[in-house]
Amino acid sequence: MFEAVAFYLFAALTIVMFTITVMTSQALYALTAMAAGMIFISAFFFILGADFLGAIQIIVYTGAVMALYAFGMMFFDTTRNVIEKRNNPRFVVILGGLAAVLVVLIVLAPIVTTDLNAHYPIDTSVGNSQAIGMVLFTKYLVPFEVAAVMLLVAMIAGIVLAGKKMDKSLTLMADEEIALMHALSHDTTEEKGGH
Amino acid sequence: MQEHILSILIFFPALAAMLGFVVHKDSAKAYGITVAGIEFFLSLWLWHIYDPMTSGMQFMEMAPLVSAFGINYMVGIDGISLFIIILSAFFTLIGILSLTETRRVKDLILTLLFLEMTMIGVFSALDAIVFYVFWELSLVPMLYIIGAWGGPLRIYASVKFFLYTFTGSLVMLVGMLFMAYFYYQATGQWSFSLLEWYRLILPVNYQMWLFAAFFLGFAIKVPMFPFHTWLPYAHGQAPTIGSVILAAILLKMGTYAFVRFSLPLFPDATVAFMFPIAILAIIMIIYGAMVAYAQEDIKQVVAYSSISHMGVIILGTFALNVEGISGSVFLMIAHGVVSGALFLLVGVIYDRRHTKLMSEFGGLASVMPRYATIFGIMMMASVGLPLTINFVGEFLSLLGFYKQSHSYTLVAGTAIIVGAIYMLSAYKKAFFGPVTKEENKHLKDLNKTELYGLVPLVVIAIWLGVYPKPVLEPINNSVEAIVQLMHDKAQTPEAQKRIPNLAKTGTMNSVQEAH
Amino acid sequence: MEIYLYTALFSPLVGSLITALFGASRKTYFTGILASGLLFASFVSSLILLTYVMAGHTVHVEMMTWIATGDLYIPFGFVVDQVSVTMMMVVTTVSTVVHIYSIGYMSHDKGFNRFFSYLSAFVFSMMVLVMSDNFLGLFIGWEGVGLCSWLLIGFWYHKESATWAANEAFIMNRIADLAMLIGIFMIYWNLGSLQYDVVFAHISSLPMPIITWIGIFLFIGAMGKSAQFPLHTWLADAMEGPTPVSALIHAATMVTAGVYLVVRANPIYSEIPDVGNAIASLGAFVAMFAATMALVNRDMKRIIAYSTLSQLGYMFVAAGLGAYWVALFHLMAHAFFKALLFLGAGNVMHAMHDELDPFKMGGLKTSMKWTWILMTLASVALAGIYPLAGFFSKDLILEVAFVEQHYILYTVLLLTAGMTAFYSFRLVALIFHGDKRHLEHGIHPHEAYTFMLYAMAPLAILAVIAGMVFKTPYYQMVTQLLPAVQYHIHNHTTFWIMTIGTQLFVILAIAYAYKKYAKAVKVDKKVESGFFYQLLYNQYYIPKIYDEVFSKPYLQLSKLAWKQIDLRIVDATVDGIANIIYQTGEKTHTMQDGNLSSMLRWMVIGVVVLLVLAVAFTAGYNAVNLRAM
Amino acid sequence: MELTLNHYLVLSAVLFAIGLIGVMRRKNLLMLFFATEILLNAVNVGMAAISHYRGDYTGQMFAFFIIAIAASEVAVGLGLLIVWYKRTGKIDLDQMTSMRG
Repeated sequence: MFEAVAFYLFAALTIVMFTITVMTSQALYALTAMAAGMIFISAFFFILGADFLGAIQIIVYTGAVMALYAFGMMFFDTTRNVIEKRNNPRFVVILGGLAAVLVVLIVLAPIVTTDLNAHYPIDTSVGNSQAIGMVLFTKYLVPFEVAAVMLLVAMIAGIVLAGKKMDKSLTLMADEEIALMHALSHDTTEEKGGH
Repeated sequence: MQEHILSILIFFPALAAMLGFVVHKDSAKAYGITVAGIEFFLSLWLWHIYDPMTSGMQFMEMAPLVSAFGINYMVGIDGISLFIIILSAFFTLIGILSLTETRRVKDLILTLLFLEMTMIGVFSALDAIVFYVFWELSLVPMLYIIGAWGGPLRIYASVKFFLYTFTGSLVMLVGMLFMAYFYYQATGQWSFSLLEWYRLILPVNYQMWLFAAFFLGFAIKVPMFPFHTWLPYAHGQAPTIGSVILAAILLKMGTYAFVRFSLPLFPDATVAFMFPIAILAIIMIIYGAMVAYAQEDIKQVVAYSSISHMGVIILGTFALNVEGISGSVFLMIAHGVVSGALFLLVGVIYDRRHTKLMSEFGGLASVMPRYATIFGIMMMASVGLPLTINFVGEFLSLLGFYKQSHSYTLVAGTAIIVGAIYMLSAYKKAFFGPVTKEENKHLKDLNKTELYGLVPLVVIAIWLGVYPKPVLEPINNSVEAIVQLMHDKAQTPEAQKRIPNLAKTGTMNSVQEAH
Repeated sequence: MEIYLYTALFSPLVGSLITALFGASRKTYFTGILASGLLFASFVSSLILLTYVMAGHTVHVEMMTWIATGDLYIPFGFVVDQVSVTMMMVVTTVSTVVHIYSIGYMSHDKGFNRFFSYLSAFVFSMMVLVMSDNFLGLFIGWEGVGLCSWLLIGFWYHKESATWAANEAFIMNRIADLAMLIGIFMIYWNLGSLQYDVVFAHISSLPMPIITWIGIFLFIGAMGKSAQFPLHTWLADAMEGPTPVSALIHAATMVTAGVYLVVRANPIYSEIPDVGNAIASLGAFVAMFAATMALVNRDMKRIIAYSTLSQLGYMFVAAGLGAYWVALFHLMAHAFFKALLFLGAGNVMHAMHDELDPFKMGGLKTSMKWTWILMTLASVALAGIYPLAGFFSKDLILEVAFVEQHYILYTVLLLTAGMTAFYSFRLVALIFHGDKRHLEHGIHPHEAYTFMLYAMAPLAILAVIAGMVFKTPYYQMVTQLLPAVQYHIHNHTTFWIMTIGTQLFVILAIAYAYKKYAKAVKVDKKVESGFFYQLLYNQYYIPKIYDEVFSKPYLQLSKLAWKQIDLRIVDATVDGIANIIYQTGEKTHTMQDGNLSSMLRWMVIGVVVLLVLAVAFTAGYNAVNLRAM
Repeated sequence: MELTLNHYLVLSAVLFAIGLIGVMRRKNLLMLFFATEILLNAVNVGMAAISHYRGDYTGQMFAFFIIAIAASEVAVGLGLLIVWYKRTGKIDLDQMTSMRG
């Protein structure tokens, strides 16, 4: 009973938050609403007994990802309303709705009913985090390592892309130099844009 | 060496072509002639060591390629493929010998050598995948020859040639994969070996589908009506050497594949499809001849005449008895020799006048008597005069099909009438009458290079017309094996009735003692 | 004896090949003499073989295997028996004469060497035709003579009419050859062999319809070569060739090949008398039909050609009625006098500078005395006046028709005999008697070379004596192979009335021709513009009808097949399919507008489509499975 | 009222649809990234639910890896976004048409 109440509550909240994320024209609202939605999602994980996943969700999404977005937004002018050209909004909604209806149709009428056997059955004797650890570092060790490398690569890539000219430190540069550098970079962009 | 003769035959030209990249372009022709000459003598040696009394495969070689799926490099020849291989080597040699092209000769010769590899590969492959690989590879050099040395419409023609035939062969590939899958289902083992497929008796409805898939690939290559329209463009735009190889060898791949694949693998489907295909063949014969009659360009006349003759070959193949199939295999060789020669001859006049329109000629017989004589002999061979090479094939093909249907043969027999009509009228337009055009008055007769190419063809056309036995005998023995195999595999009563049983002799031939 | 057989057969081939080597080089009499000499060798060998055969032997050799596959076995086999030796004699005699004659006739022609090459090749083909011991060997010769006929009719290839006639002859013969091939196929699949001896020994074991069809198909083949209606038009057009060719090919030898085939296949035709009657009726019809066309024609060679056609009709009447030896006998006699007639016409043509219209000649007997005598002799023989060859052979056919009680045929043939006499002497009268009309055209005729006249002499002698001298020995020899039936009218009164009646009728016709044409030629405008005259003069409009009904529509249809069907339908469909694919790309490439947003939309549309498919397929799968349960 | 797997799957589908609408609707690249995050999360819910109801850790494992991938994607994506913004001063999708076919 408690679970059901929690489910419906969080479901409603998540849906509302995500709808705001999708619909609002204020970038900050969107960011905030999504952060909230992420946290509400983690609630489902807790309800489902995937405690570790819930924690990860909060840490990674609301912690890391949202922070990244927040930093990223600093580059852009986020105070203004985001002006977007819309063509055929009804079409978009219909298409999205259609996709949802179809997916629902598939899940509500589970057509192939053969039971799947559990590959890695849930061991109730130990806690969720421990069990996750057991599986992750045995069966999924290689993917785990690959994911780690991938994160490393992503990190380096993010740094390199966002922070070119790392050899130059603005704090150590004279103001003229900075102005010159900006002017130069601006010129190149002009040229690029001209193509 | 003897046990690897086929691999040597297949890969020697290709290796030589690769080495040929370092040859200086002035000596490229000499190099090409040497390589093609060695290859031709090797093929003659192959004939020499071939045992004509054995009906099965000889000089078999096998090396595993993908053993998990039973794909092996497997080659071998019998009487049916032997002569087409010799013909391939021969025409490559003749083609290079009589080459008059001046643009990028070295590239052309190397391309021809690659083409030679693919042709010999197709005719000696005994593994479906190897066959398919060579089959598709043969498109590439031809595409290059048409596209690089062709006439004004060469890009259109070469792309059409490539895409059209490629589409067909993809369907054929699907058929081959299905066939292998059925083999897997039946035996629990993967195999693409043709000889193992021969042993498999498929259910009739499977045979129908597989036959149709293979048919599409082969029919486009032949080309059968209504899949023939790439041919006139390809011939019209190809340089002389391209047309010669295309008509003499590449078209034969289709008919050869019918004999090698469709007939022994799907005997019941073959019988079921016999009459529809015979109708197509008859359309090819008559329609091809009519369209040839309407042409204004002499090369197109020869091109459409190929369609007409290929109709007779198809008809003979689907006669499903020894006479018809032997005849059709013999006609493949005959048509190769004759149409190759005719294309060479058209090339001769094109080199001199840079036009192929018959209205531009007229009265050539008095200006170029030797040319007119050789053209006349080849024309008569094409018309199927007795004692020329074509007659033996045409006669046997029609004779064979007469056993299956009297009325169809009567209609198909009009080939000898309509064939005479377009050939004679074309000859009349180009060679007879007064010399009207000033440019034609001082044309040079055949020179030595051209004679080197043409005289051997004339000799073969008459020699095999008078004495076909050395070729016909090995063909006959191999064909008998195929027909017997088909009879043994036949399941439907219709097929059992249509395909003769050679094992019990003397049923029909009550007058055997006369021999 | 085999050596003589091979000599007889191959010396013309050797002659042809050697002269062919000189084909493109300058004219040299050496080629003509060599070819003639080799033919003479062939003639001598044939003569030796004839004596051998007359002694009651036959020669049968198998040179080598030609085609052997499956159950089919065809050798190059040759047989010299009573029938083929007769033909060999005819062929070698006439062709030797024609060869020698041609040395003179063609002496001014550029293609002299080429001509002898073709002519000898023809003789070789003809020898293969008559000597072969199987149907396919016969077919080789059959096609070979067709080829040589094509080459020789179109010998003057710069003339449009000559090449056209050559092609017409070849193609028309091919139509008949198809029927012949079908006949051969039927024989093979029913009897398993094509050897004459095997086929004839077993033919009677076949069911009646099959024998009938074999007979019909073979006869259609014979119709083409022997120019029987409706495949007759090529023969008159074939006169475009040099005259010696007309003499050899289109009078004496090739055109009689059809008769030879029927005679050779007599065991088949004996089984099917109904077909025989049809052949005889067609023969009688053609005899009459051709003779009527000859009555009014104004082309010397064409008149003789129609006369040939008419005589071929006679032969078919005999062959159709089962009198095979009579047919062969008339074939032989006809070959002699008709070749003579043609060679005479050649002399006239030479003198007249290739003029062919006899109405522009006249009075030539003074300047061309010997030619006049020879041609008159040939015409008398053709008309069938006693004691020349025609009387013994042609009147015999009339008797056959009478004895076999085919009175209609008899009447037709009798009338035709009258017409034959009339047109033959109309020609002789117009050419050799009356005013010298040719002087108006500035032509001064001269007699042919003496050696040409000497060359013609053997034919003249044969035309005179062939009937009288040869009939009995010939009959004794040939009936060892052919059915020996003596056609005698037992009632003596009837016999004499008939013989004398026929002779009188013919003589009257000759007299009428002389009366009408020997003095002055009066052109009767009213008759000439009449329907019948025009009908006959235009050869019953048949060439025109063929042109309109077959040639032109075929060309039109061919053009249609190419331009409309091939380019507009078949090729257009292929290009259409390619175009659809190309256009689809062309149209949909706007989808790739580089706008991520629209790409995302497309992606979602794709997802939706896939989902729909998933639902639909699973639903369908379940529906099937549920029904199965 | 007992919760079943279907409840979660329906929720997942609904969230996914919201994400899809966002993906299609947004022209601002940053907002588009938000929408993709929603998509990934929607799937994660489904994964976790299946994992729970089937009694199998595989689902959770996948959700776990999805989170990892999402994190990397944000890092790289934002980096690219910043570079782009530096060059052009805009992050509007309609302007990014250099991949026009």
